[in-house]
Amino acid sequence: MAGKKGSKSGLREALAGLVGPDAVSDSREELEVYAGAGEMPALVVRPSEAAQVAELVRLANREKLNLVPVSSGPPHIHGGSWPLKGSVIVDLSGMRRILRTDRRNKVALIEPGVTFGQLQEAVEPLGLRVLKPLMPRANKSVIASALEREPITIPKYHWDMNDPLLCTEVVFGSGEVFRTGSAAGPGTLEQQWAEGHAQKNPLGPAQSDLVRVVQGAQGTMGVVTWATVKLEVKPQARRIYFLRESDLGKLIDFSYRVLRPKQTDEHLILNRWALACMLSEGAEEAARLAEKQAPYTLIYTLSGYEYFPQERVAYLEEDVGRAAQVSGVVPEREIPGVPLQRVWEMLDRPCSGRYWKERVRGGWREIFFITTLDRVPRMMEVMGEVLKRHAWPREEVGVYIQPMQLGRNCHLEYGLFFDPEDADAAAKAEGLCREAAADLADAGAFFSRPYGGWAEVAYSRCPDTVKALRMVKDMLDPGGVMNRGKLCFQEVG
Amino acid sequence: MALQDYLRDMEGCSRCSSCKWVPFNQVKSWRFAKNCPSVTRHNLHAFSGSGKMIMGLSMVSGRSELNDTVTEIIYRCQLCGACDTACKVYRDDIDLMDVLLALRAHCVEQGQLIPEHMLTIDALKREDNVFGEPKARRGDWAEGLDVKDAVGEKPQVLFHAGCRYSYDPDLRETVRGAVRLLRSAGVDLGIAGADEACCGGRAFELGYQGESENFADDMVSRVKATGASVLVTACSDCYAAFNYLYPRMGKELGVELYHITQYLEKLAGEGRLRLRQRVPKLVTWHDPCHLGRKSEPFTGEWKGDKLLRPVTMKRTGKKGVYDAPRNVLKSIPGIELVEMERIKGYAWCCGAGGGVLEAFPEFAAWTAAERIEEALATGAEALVTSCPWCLRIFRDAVEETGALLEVYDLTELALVSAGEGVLAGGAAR
Amino acid sequence: MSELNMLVCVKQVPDPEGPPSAFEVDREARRVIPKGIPPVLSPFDENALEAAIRLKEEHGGSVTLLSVGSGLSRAVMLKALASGADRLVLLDDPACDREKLDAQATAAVLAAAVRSLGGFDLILTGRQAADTNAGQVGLGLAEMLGIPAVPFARKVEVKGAGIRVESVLPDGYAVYEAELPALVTVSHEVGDLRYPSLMAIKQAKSLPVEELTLTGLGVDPASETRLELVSLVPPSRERRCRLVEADSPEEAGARLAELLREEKIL
Amino acid sequence: MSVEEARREFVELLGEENVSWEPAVLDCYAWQPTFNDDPDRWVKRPVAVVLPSSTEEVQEVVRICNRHGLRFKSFSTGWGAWNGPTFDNVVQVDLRRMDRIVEIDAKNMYAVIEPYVNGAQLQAEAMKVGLNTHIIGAGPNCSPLASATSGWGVGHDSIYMSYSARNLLGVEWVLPDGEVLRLGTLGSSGEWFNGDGPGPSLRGIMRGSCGALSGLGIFTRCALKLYNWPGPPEMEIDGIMLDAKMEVPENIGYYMCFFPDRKAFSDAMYKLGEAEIAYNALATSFGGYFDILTPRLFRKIEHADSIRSMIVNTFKYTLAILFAANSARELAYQEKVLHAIVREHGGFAMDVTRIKDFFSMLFMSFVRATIPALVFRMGGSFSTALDRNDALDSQAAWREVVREIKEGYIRKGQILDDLADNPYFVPYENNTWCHCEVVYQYDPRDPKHREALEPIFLDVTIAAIERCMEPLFTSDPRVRRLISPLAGNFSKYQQAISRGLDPKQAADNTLYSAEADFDFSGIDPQRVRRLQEVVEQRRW
Repeated sequence: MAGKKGSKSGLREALAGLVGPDAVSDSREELEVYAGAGEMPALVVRPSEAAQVAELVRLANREKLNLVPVSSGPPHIHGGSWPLKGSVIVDLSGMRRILRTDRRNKVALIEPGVTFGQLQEAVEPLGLRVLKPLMPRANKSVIASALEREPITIPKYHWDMNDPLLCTEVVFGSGEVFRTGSAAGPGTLEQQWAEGHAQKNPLGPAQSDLVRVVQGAQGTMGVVTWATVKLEVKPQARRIYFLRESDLGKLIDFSYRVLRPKQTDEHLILNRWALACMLSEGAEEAARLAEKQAPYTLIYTLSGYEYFPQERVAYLEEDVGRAAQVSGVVPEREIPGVPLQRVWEMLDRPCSGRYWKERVRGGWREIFFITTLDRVPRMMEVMGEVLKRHAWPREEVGVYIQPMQLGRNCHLEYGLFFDPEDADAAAKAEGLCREAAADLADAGAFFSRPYGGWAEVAYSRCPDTVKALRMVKDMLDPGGVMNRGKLCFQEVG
Repeated sequence: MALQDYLRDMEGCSRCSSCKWVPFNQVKSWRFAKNCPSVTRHNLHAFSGSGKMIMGLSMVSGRSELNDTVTEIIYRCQLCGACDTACKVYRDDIDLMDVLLALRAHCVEQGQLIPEHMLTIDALKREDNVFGEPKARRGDWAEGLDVKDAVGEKPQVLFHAGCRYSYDPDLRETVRGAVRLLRSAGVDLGIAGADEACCGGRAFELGYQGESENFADDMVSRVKATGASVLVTACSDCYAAFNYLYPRMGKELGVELYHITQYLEKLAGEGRLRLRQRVPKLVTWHDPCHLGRKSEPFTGEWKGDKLLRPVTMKRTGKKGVYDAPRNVLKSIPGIELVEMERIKGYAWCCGAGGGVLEAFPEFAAWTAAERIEEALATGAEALVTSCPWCLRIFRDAVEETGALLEVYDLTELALVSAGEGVLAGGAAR
Repeated sequence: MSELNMLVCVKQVPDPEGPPSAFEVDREARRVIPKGIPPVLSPFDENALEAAIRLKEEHGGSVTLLSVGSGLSRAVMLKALASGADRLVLLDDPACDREKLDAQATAAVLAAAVRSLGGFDLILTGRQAADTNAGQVGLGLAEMLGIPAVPFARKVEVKGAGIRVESVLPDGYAVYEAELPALVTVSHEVGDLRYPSLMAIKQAKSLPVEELTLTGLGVDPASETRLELVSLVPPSRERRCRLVEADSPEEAGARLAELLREEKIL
Repeated sequence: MSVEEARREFVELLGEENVSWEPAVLDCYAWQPTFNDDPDRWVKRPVAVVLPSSTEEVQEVVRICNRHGLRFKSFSTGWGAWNGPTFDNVVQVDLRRMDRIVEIDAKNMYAVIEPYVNGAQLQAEAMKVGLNTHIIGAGPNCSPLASATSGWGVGHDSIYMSYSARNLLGVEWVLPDGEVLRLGTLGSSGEWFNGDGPGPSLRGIMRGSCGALSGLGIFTRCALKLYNWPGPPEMEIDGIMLDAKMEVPENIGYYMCFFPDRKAFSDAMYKLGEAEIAYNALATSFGGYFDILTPRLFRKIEHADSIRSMIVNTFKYTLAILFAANSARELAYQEKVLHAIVREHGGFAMDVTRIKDFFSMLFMSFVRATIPALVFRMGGSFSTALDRNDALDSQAAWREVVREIKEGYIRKGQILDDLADNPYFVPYENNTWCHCEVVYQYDPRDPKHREALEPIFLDVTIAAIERCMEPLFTSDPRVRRLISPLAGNFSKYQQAISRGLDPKQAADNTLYSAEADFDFSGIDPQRVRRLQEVVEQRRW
């Protein structure tokens, strides 16, 4: 190994030896982008192939480095990749090859840097669509999103929590390369393809599902170097509907009725502020738009696929219409003040340009967790009390409810938007969110993606889980080189 | 056949445990999905049909020995046959019920005897009835009834009361009512009185198959001696003995055989029995094991590979007497029949059979209480059956548990409907 | 007289009341295999036990049951014990299988057991066993023990320091008196063994049961055996049916009598 | 190790009637002839069997085993050789007394169950509230908890109700040291509605495509996803199986489809999946049905080549598809799509609802998966060649591979003639991926058949590696040793998980973490060479 052990320049050289000199940087400007609200990393390294990642992790073990994998472009929002001081950022966003698409089996094999827009562009001509979260930012990595278990907007395709992630190749913190699901072997990918396989089965290999411990790990277990993601057929006919309601209970009731028989495609609930913000360029436009909206809007779509698409939409419209009637809501075909085209874009496209949350006021805090639809009203009460205590205007909190796992639970997200220059507002939002997290958790909110301070909230409640997680961490990252200080691994490393 | 003759049956067990459940098509709830009192109460696999076969296999293979513990497990079983029905949904080559019988015969041959059963057998040998009551008093129940003495008066129909009806004072009115009912339909009826003897079915089930054969021989000669052309019994146990066990032992009664429910159905069909009085009641029907799956006629013994045995020779529990009692019930005006979840070939046992009532009364009572709960779950006011053993244990269970459920013999309701009697309160005693 | 210390020797046999079909003959193994019937005490042994219990009831004392055999049923023995005996002594050994042990060997084993147990005033056995009907063991045992024996008792009484026994003869009975210790073989006229209650059977489990071994007794049944079983076959049964034809029942009766005489049946 | 002491403590804990070490009673746990390729058919006899009734009792049982150097092996319904002990010092934990449905959350579509609830029970209760549970192909006698946490989990409802492993939400897990681990929301708030997180999902060490088969502790309760059931809340059926009689429920459609060749079949299957219309789907051969429905007939036509060929080839590509529609409109649409797809691929669809008796017989057989166990009828037992599932095309190929292998054994009379082509071929999740196992039937009482079991198993294993498939019986230590190096050395991780959770190695974990070699003596050396060859070829 070239370079002097321990010194930054020595390290730089060593890394350059692995990935090439152009792919390593310690420029402060570049590093600040990664720092987020965390500390300054020492270096950023940008591998271009999987093999380099493995080498990198092995080097990290020898040199006791702290590697922080990053796949999406900035800004890094949730804090999962905010580094500790002196960390080495492993920026995978340059690995953006789509290695294979397979129309017949509806799957794509992609590298971590592949973004939603890029993938969509590649598969749409094949008649496929990408399962994606609502309005991801343009540079959001598909794999990172899936690894973070971000909810997708079509609950009927969200069979299990790891969807739409299927098979992966992962370099564990130990430096060992592993493949999960049916990609695991026997056989190389090429050999598997030749035998008709498509890396579609997310389970295994054998008697464990290590992909599940890599998912949700915020890069603490290893680095995914490629993965297959599940795609679905692009509808040939689509219709969008809106239920505009002040009574959230009715929308929840309707959701249960139509999610159970898997009738709707996209299906989500937004409050007026969230809806307005998503469809606006800024806070003022949002305020104008919000006035026109109902307190809550449930957006759903009905689709027809290859065979008799219009007929599918037609019968569903009647059946879903019946459900709406029973729930006491009326489906509408548009919402005031917004051309339908924009709503379609909101559902179908990643954000073009700035991330929508950024667009509202520049700064934002959010709080999201998992609960069930019938528990949402209780959560709203708890959140309402916190808002009241902090005198945060209720109508300026975005609410996003995304049913998951075919309706068995849901992602509930609150968004607080503020001017980042306004230190008071920022501090207020910060404090409010911290308190809300604790109160909501007390009321049963499940912080399944415990970023930053939520880790304490989440893990203090499940010491048995913490113990097992540490065992897993010791197994996969015995040297503690992966993204130190995250989750419940504060002591590790 | 000896236990080792069932080796193929026993080692054919795949341990799928279907024998523990109602045939899966018919599972209608969590609560009443289990079919085997033995393993439901005692839980160890050994208590299931499969478990008993595996114990048999283990012993025949020389891996374990018959001792008191194993014997008790073998006998903590009503031989209700529900496991056999469930097993046969999937298997053509296992006669689970036969293995259970062979296990008991094996116990008896090995001198692994249950004390209570030894006394029952002593009683049978001494007094020709399972209770050890005096032979001479067997006909007392019929005192004053308008009925012929079968010995000498040559009735067309011989009525066989069975041990329980002959001696159980609490059931005396019931059996007398049955006779009155038949007489009211003009049946030329005789009873053998003190000359009646046990059918021997109970001895067979206790494993004393040899003793049982003596009773069968005796019964055949007595029935022939009466010259009757029809034999009607009110006891399901006796009916199963006559319809299945006797032919299996190669004994022919040489008469037309009816269980009383079948005979009532026939009489009603011929217009001889007129059920006209309303009996406004919501009732449920309990299929006695011996009237149901265990009475299925014997169709010959298949030699050789049972996988090639014709389906007609496979006992599936489907050919028991299920429709006759239901038809009679339905023909009584005012009766509304609601079914329990476990019925017909997969009915839950009353608990009294197989020597359990004699040897393990608390287990018998538990089994009956389960059935009472199931009956109550239907919302019925009354549980109706047609077997003195079931009747007895259900009435005891109702008394014990305080369940709000009336328990009737089918003939009791028919008698009222025929205008020949009245229902006396809760349980028509 | 002081209390009687009695020993009753009992044999376990397949229920002799079982139907013929319950006795399967294995010619090769020269064994009778009972099917679907339980082992029971040989009925005459039951009579012997009844006699002993009655004596105990009248005069006090104790009754020990002794059985030699193979695969002895605890249930059968406990039930016997429950009828009114005080203790049970078993010698259960494959070498004592009832199909292998002849009368001589049985008597020898019993004699060894009696000597080992010691101290009996009166030994009672059945007049003969229901499976062999040989009737030799009791008397052989007395001979080996060197004590007086009275066969075929229909009544056993205590008289003074000895016993008085009524012994069945084909056309009446004879009365014998004997000093103790003595052995009596008992006939059914004594009366059936009483039925124990269920409670008594269950409680009998707590009565003392002793197990003897051949080695402990120093006896080898094989060397005592004098009888060789050459073959074992079920009796062949032949039925010939002839109908007696006649015009009247009276005539038929007369004709039948004639025929029976012709066939030398009468 | 003190067995005596442990037994005493078990009795103290559970009472006399819930503990036994009577040899014949223990043998009831040692007789495990199904999926057992050991010609002996008996597995090891446990040193005791215990029947706990609560999580706390299970914990205590496990602790007693830890204290006394014993191992434990638990099972729920207990069918299959993997339920039996593999060591000499095993306590069999029979979970029969834990038989409650703790909760059905009809709104959020899940049920919380204990180990001894079976598929039929859960389904019956779920249907009452308009829901259904996934029932594995082995049948409704099996425990849904066991297949979700510890076993496998495919069924012919998988097209609509997925694979058992993917249906888990909260899980309560007694670890091999006696501590309880609660997964997902259960650990955080005592609620059952999610099984993953916070952070990394411990479901990942709990099980993979196969479970640990009691090698990692004992699962005492879990929440399982339930699915929509638009059919009647209670089924009115007379009869128990082949004699069943019932009316066709509203909005139920049932079709048997026949395709001319493999390509047509596969293409049509892809289309059917994408159309998202099916509630149950099972592809098999016609022979596959009729050998279980009329086994005697099959025994008679054994080796009758002309009849054989007719049945095999005429109806080789058969798909049974069931619709359970939410409205008459939906049913009409589904049927229209089915007809269009089948026609387009040169097949024909037979409307089974119109053949009333046939429908009656098959309906519950399908919806409740009561039919597969009829596979016992031909000879008394069966085994199955299964692999790790993936794209439909790979599975269609697998069917052919195993058929070839089977033909050889059928010709030699070492397994029963079921026409060789007997796949259990089901799509998952609207055909997003697929499962195909090939059943072979035999008579376990026939020594010649028993002797063939190991060779077939080896042949199938070789074939699986050849086709880049992980044989699903990786629970077999011999397969594990062969395959692990070809699949990222997964065995190493499983062993690490085992050591981490089970410091005293108290779980009977042979089927989870042990490795062993195949016994190649008596195996044709050419086959052994072939195995070595494919192992070399399939490394990455």
